[in-house]
Amino acid sequence: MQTNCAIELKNIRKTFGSVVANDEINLQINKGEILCLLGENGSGKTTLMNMLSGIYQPDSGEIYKEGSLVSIRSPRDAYALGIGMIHQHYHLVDVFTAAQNIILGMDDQKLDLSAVNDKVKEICDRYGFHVDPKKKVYDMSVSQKQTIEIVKVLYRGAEILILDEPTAVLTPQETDKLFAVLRNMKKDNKAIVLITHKLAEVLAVSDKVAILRKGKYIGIVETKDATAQSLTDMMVGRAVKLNINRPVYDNPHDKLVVNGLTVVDNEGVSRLDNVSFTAKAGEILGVAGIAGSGQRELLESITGLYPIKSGSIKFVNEDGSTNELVGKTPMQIRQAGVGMGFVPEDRLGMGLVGSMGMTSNMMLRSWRNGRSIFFNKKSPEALANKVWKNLEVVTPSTDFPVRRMSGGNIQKVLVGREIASRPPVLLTAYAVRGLDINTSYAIYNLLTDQKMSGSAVMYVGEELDVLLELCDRILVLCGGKVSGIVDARKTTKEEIGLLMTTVGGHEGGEQ
Amino acid sequence: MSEAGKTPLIRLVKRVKGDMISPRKIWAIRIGSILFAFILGMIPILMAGSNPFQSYGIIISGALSKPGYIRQTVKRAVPLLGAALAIAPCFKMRFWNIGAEGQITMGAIFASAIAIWFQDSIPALPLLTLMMLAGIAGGALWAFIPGFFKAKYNTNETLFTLMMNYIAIGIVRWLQGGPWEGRPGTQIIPMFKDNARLPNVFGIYCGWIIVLILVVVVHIYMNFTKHGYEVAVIGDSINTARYAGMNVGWVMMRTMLFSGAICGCVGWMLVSGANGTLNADVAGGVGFTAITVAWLSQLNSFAMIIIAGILAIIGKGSTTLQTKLNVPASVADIVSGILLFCMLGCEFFINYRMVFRGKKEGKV
Amino acid sequence: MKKLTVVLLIALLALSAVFAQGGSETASKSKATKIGFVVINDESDQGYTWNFVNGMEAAVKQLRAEGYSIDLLYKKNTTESAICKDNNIELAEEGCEIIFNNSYGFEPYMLEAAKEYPNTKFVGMTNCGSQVDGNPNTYNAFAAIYEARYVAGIAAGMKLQQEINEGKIKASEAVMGYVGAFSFAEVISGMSGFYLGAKSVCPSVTMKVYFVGTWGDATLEEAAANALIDAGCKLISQHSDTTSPALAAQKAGIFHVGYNTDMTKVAPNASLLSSRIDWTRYFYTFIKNHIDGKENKSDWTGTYAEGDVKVTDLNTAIAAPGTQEAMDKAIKAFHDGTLKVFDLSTFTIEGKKGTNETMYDSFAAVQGNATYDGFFHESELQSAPYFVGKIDGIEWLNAAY
Amino acid sequence: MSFLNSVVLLFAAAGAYGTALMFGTIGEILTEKSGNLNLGVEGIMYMGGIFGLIAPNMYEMAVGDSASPFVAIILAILASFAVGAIAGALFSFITVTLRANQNVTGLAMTTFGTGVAKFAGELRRMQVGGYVTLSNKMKFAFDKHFMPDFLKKIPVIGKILFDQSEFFYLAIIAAVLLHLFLTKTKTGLYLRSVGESPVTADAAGINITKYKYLATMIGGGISAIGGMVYTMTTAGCVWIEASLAGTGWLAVALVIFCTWRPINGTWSSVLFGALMIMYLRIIIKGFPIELYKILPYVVTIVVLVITSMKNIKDKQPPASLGLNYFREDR
Repeated sequence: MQTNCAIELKNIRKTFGSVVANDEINLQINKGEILCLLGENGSGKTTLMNMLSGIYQPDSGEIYKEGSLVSIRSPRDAYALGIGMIHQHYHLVDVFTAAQNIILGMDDQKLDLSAVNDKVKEICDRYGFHVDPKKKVYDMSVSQKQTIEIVKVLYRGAEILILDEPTAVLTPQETDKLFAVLRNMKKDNKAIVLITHKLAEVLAVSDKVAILRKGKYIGIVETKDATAQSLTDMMVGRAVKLNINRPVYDNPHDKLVVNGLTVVDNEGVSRLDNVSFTAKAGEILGVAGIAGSGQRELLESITGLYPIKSGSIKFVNEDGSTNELVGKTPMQIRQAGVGMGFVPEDRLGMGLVGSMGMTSNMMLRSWRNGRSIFFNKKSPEALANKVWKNLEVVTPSTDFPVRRMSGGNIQKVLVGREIASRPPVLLTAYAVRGLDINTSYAIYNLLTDQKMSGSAVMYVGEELDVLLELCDRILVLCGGKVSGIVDARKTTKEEIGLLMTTVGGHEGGEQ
Repeated sequence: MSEAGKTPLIRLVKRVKGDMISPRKIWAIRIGSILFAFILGMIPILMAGSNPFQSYGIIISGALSKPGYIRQTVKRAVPLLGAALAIAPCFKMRFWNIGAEGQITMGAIFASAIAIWFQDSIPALPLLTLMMLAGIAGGALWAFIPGFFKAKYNTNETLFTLMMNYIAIGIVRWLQGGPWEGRPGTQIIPMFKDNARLPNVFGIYCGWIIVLILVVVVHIYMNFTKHGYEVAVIGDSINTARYAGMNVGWVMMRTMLFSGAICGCVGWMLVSGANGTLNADVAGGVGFTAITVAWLSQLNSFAMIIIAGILAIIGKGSTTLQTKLNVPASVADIVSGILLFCMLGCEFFINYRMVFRGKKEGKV
Repeated sequence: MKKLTVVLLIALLALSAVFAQGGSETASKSKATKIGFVVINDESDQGYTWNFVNGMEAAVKQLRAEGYSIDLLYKKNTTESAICKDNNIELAEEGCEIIFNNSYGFEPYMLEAAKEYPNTKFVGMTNCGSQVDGNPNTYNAFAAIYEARYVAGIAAGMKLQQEINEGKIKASEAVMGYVGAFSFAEVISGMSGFYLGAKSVCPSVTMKVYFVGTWGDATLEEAAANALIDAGCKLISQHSDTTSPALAAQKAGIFHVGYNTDMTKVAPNASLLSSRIDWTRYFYTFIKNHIDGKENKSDWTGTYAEGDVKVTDLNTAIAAPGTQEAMDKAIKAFHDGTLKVFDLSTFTIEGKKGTNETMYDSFAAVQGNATYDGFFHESELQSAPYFVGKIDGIEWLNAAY
Repeated sequence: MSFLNSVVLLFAAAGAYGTALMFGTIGEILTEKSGNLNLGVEGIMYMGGIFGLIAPNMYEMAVGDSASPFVAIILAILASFAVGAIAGALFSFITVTLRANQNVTGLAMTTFGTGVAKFAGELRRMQVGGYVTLSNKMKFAFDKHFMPDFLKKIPVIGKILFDQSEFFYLAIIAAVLLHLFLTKTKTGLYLRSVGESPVTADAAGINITKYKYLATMIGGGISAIGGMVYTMTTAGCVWIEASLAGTGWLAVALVIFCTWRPINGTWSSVLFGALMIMYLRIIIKGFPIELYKILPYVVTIVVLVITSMKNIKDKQPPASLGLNYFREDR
């Protein structure tokens, strides 16, 4: 099998600032094989592959192509080595035709579009695509765009194809078509790397599976020896006893009733499909699911930030009356007296202002208070000091730009602010991502405090151990649909892992 | 792939947290760039056959050595500073308003209209107040139009505001030769009467006081008001602004109104103070220069005083240079241009770090 | 950090100040009379300011030859805005005893500076407001350029008459085009003089005028000249500052009469000659009088008879035969005082004889009756022209400006 | 004069000023296609205007009467192109390599360029001791309407298309070449991709930096030729800085007006030229003539607003216009 090796990565390490994205990774990619690179979001899969496609350079480590040491300084180098990557976000020029996009960056060739068309047709025939070379990209559907990306890579004779979550935006039928194409390529002795976290797909299409977790290489297995369960175990790690304190609130009652929520993104792809559930006061409702299954859209819909296609979101007031949130802007929701805290996934891009200090960031929730044209800096200042002290935020001062703080401290600032007003509903997305153990526990305790004070807390998380020990109930999303709502005290990690990765079969609806 | 196995010679890394350059170094780089610019600026002076040190000396003494010179320098700095203050909130919001020139002009037109219509019937104080309000309205209106289209249709504001400048100037030309012309054919609008003229303080029209007040006002607006806060949040991230419940489109329009209002105020000062009448040259390019002033000051109101001061000194001083050494006064534009280039370029060395091949990349 | 900037700037300032001392020393070693000259554009315009600067340099050269010690300080590329006032103030601060301003639009700003510096003499060239503003230190000067234009008009008329006589054009096709800057007295008076000069030798001549609304925009002047040529004009003249009308005429294969500067070099096949003001005598006299402690006239008008206005050498290669003689006859009559440009018997306004009301500029600084003795007395009540009669035979293609 | 006739004559006359605009516009289109918004066109055209005059002037003064007009024209083109290309390189260095804000850099370029041009003009004037110009032989060569008479006499189009200076045809050739380059060649396609989506282009292995530098330099050079054409034809080989003022900004407007298409750039340059001088030809009663001159800008805004309102994909600015690209920033 050694002669079959197309690319070998040795001791690859890549850091961004103080974050270690890839830590001493070793990986071998073979010809005539489909390798799945499996891992949760943030496990470093895409970063690793970007180093193969020339977008990043490793800080240290070596890359060997068929046994010889190579340096990939740019995408051009990658192409020269026969490496082609299809990124999750397509690299296509909207105003160009398919053919124009396909030949972009090709050397030593005249611009002879009819010859291009012929060659495209030949590729399509060989692997079973359909492409209209004269169509402009802005007129294309998502899957058509993806096809162009793949043809583009094949066109320049790539021997090694890397696909970054190619099925995320495809319908099941389109996915099947894609897999047929990939199998054809395999037969053609190409090396294929599929970055994904959908277990069903992994099992359906791959020969081998390499697993990354938190930037570290966990191992590689033959698909035929693997099961969804074994892969899940490797991907999420073994169950760890965390000993999170989980008191029971004596009087849980409905706080947020979501019914038939459906949203569509601006590309026309359905992001949430008929989602229904109830969040109760005095309860932490966990939301599990592979990244990109609709978590972000769910929270943003509730807070009024995401346009809703259909469905209803009702907030239950203390007196039992309800407030319909659909159709309201965030400000209208607040003005309607609906207290809501939201810790978004993108801390600096959405929840905080990176260039400002703690005090100014505290103000993001209170800036409009009072009638004066001046903002009131006193209460945010006090809050900032409180958060600084209580949550042990490490910062030189409350005016120090939060962008320059460490991830954990940034999150403390954000969570500290969101819980400060004791909101009846608290939504959190990946609240402990990138945080050390102590900080994580501090956050868990804060959320539990909220719960015990009667808040309905929604906790979108990625670590199943935490979800199991922290939450009361867990809502599992899969591809924008609810694949199950389970009691956290009774379920197992394995059950959730399966619900997260289930496609087809028993998707959607309450179980 | 002949260099296979080697990493590139120089590679750029954006500085991130923990990797920031020290403040002392930042200022060393900035000051170094200014000095470098002045050294480059010696080239044209040498070409004109003059001693560059003597020339710089004349520039500075020509701008500052006599009270009269200082007054003229201040007079040049006032609109520059005013316009830079106006632009700052827009740039803070990442709204590229390069229409200050037109907004000043439109403010000047509105203020002049009041002067021309009412200078015979209204005494100084109410007249000047009315003129100011009109100027503010004119500038704000002119800024609002591109702001509206940006908020509504995402129309490219850079190009829009740029076009608006020339329309405003064209309107002045029309007024100058048409409805408001004094003696027919002269293209001159008669000087305003004394009640429409701003009084002098220390020999300069009192615009300098107004603009200093504006420095404080803009500083307060940007740093202590809800509006300023919204602007800053939007400039950092539109998503965060939406998250915080801000109406991004409205804030854009409102900020343009504010920016235009200050420009309009500058326009009023120019017609009522510096010029005493309206002409097509009323803004005279300050709207453009002010953009670089605002940008190089990193949108800090007080730093703008220094930058506007430096440019005014170069501008004023070089007219003396021409009179004394026969070095063309256009040397001011060259030196200013070089200065701007150097200061723009030097930020690179603050924000990026170069990693050389062979040097082990590690923690810095 | 910021302190460091300030310290460095101060150091730079101090250093420069030391050098500057060296600079001013050389300037102050002789006790010369300082003369300031604020000009619009610079000599590169090859026309208006070029003509002024030449006159000034010639006058200063002459005075220096006579032993006067003079320092001449320029403020070039001055705009008609507050900058103009600043430049006047700066020259006054520099110790200039006389400051000349060469553009009409400078006057309001110059007058403001004049109030602040009563001991300095301010001269507004081509202006009219100084003599009535009550300031003893402000002066006006202009010249009877319409006389020179009359002479130049003779050359134009001779040429057209020649073409009629040779059968190249019909008598009714003898149309001249005139590119004017603005439709005010200075231009109207000049173009009327030009037309009357042409008419004196070519009775069937008519003229079309375009006003471009700018003094020195080559594009627009060329465009206007071309528009006139397209409208059937056989000869172009101008009261604007660039040479592009001459080029347009040359391109179209017709003739041209210029202004300010000899344009025969620019358009040798088209340009017959130019009229111009020679400012040398005025500058010379004014400065000399000042140094000698004599009074200067607050309002001065140069005339053909005194040599202040003149025409450049005739382009004999293309001029009609007998042109020089015809011009000399007129020039002699100017010297004698027997020829008046605005002789009421030579033109009509809307078919009637001109009256003071139809000819006198109601916006002129000085008002009065200039219509007596059978002619209109231009430039006598004030140096700046005030003739605005719309005489028959001249068609205004665009009235405004 | 019939109305049609005046329109024909108007456009024929507009060709002269339109030629300078055409070069300015075509150059800026090329620059903007690379995603660089160089607002320094005004400064660049200024520099082209003076150096395009100084070069043949020096040549003529050195060689004397035997100077060849052809060489002079080539020198003028080369000199103006070179100075524009240097300015383009400077702009690219500051924005592409040093990643400074493009708007601000462009404005600084305008200050700098106009300064250099005025300075060079005055310096040269002092050197030659008088004004800088060329002999008449040269002047005719620069503004030669070389098309045969029978073509000029074709009704309507004859005067518009065939009674123009050699630079008019050169500009049209440049526009057609640029059009072919952008639509029919591989390099042109790559260039457009750099301006539309540098991420894509970079991923496709296109050297973004090289394309941006070259496009901005060549674009700057072409724009600068426009300044030279103005000085050498309309202004009659004399440096009149004031009359060149605003031409560069008009070129920036034109780029928007012609929706980044060089072929549209040709006729729209003439159209803008016509709008600028229309007040001399077609007089609408009651419409103030100064307001004619702002028509080009009003029309441009209307085009800008309409294309953004309708969001017509093919008529938008290059998607990354004005933005800098740093690979690891994404």
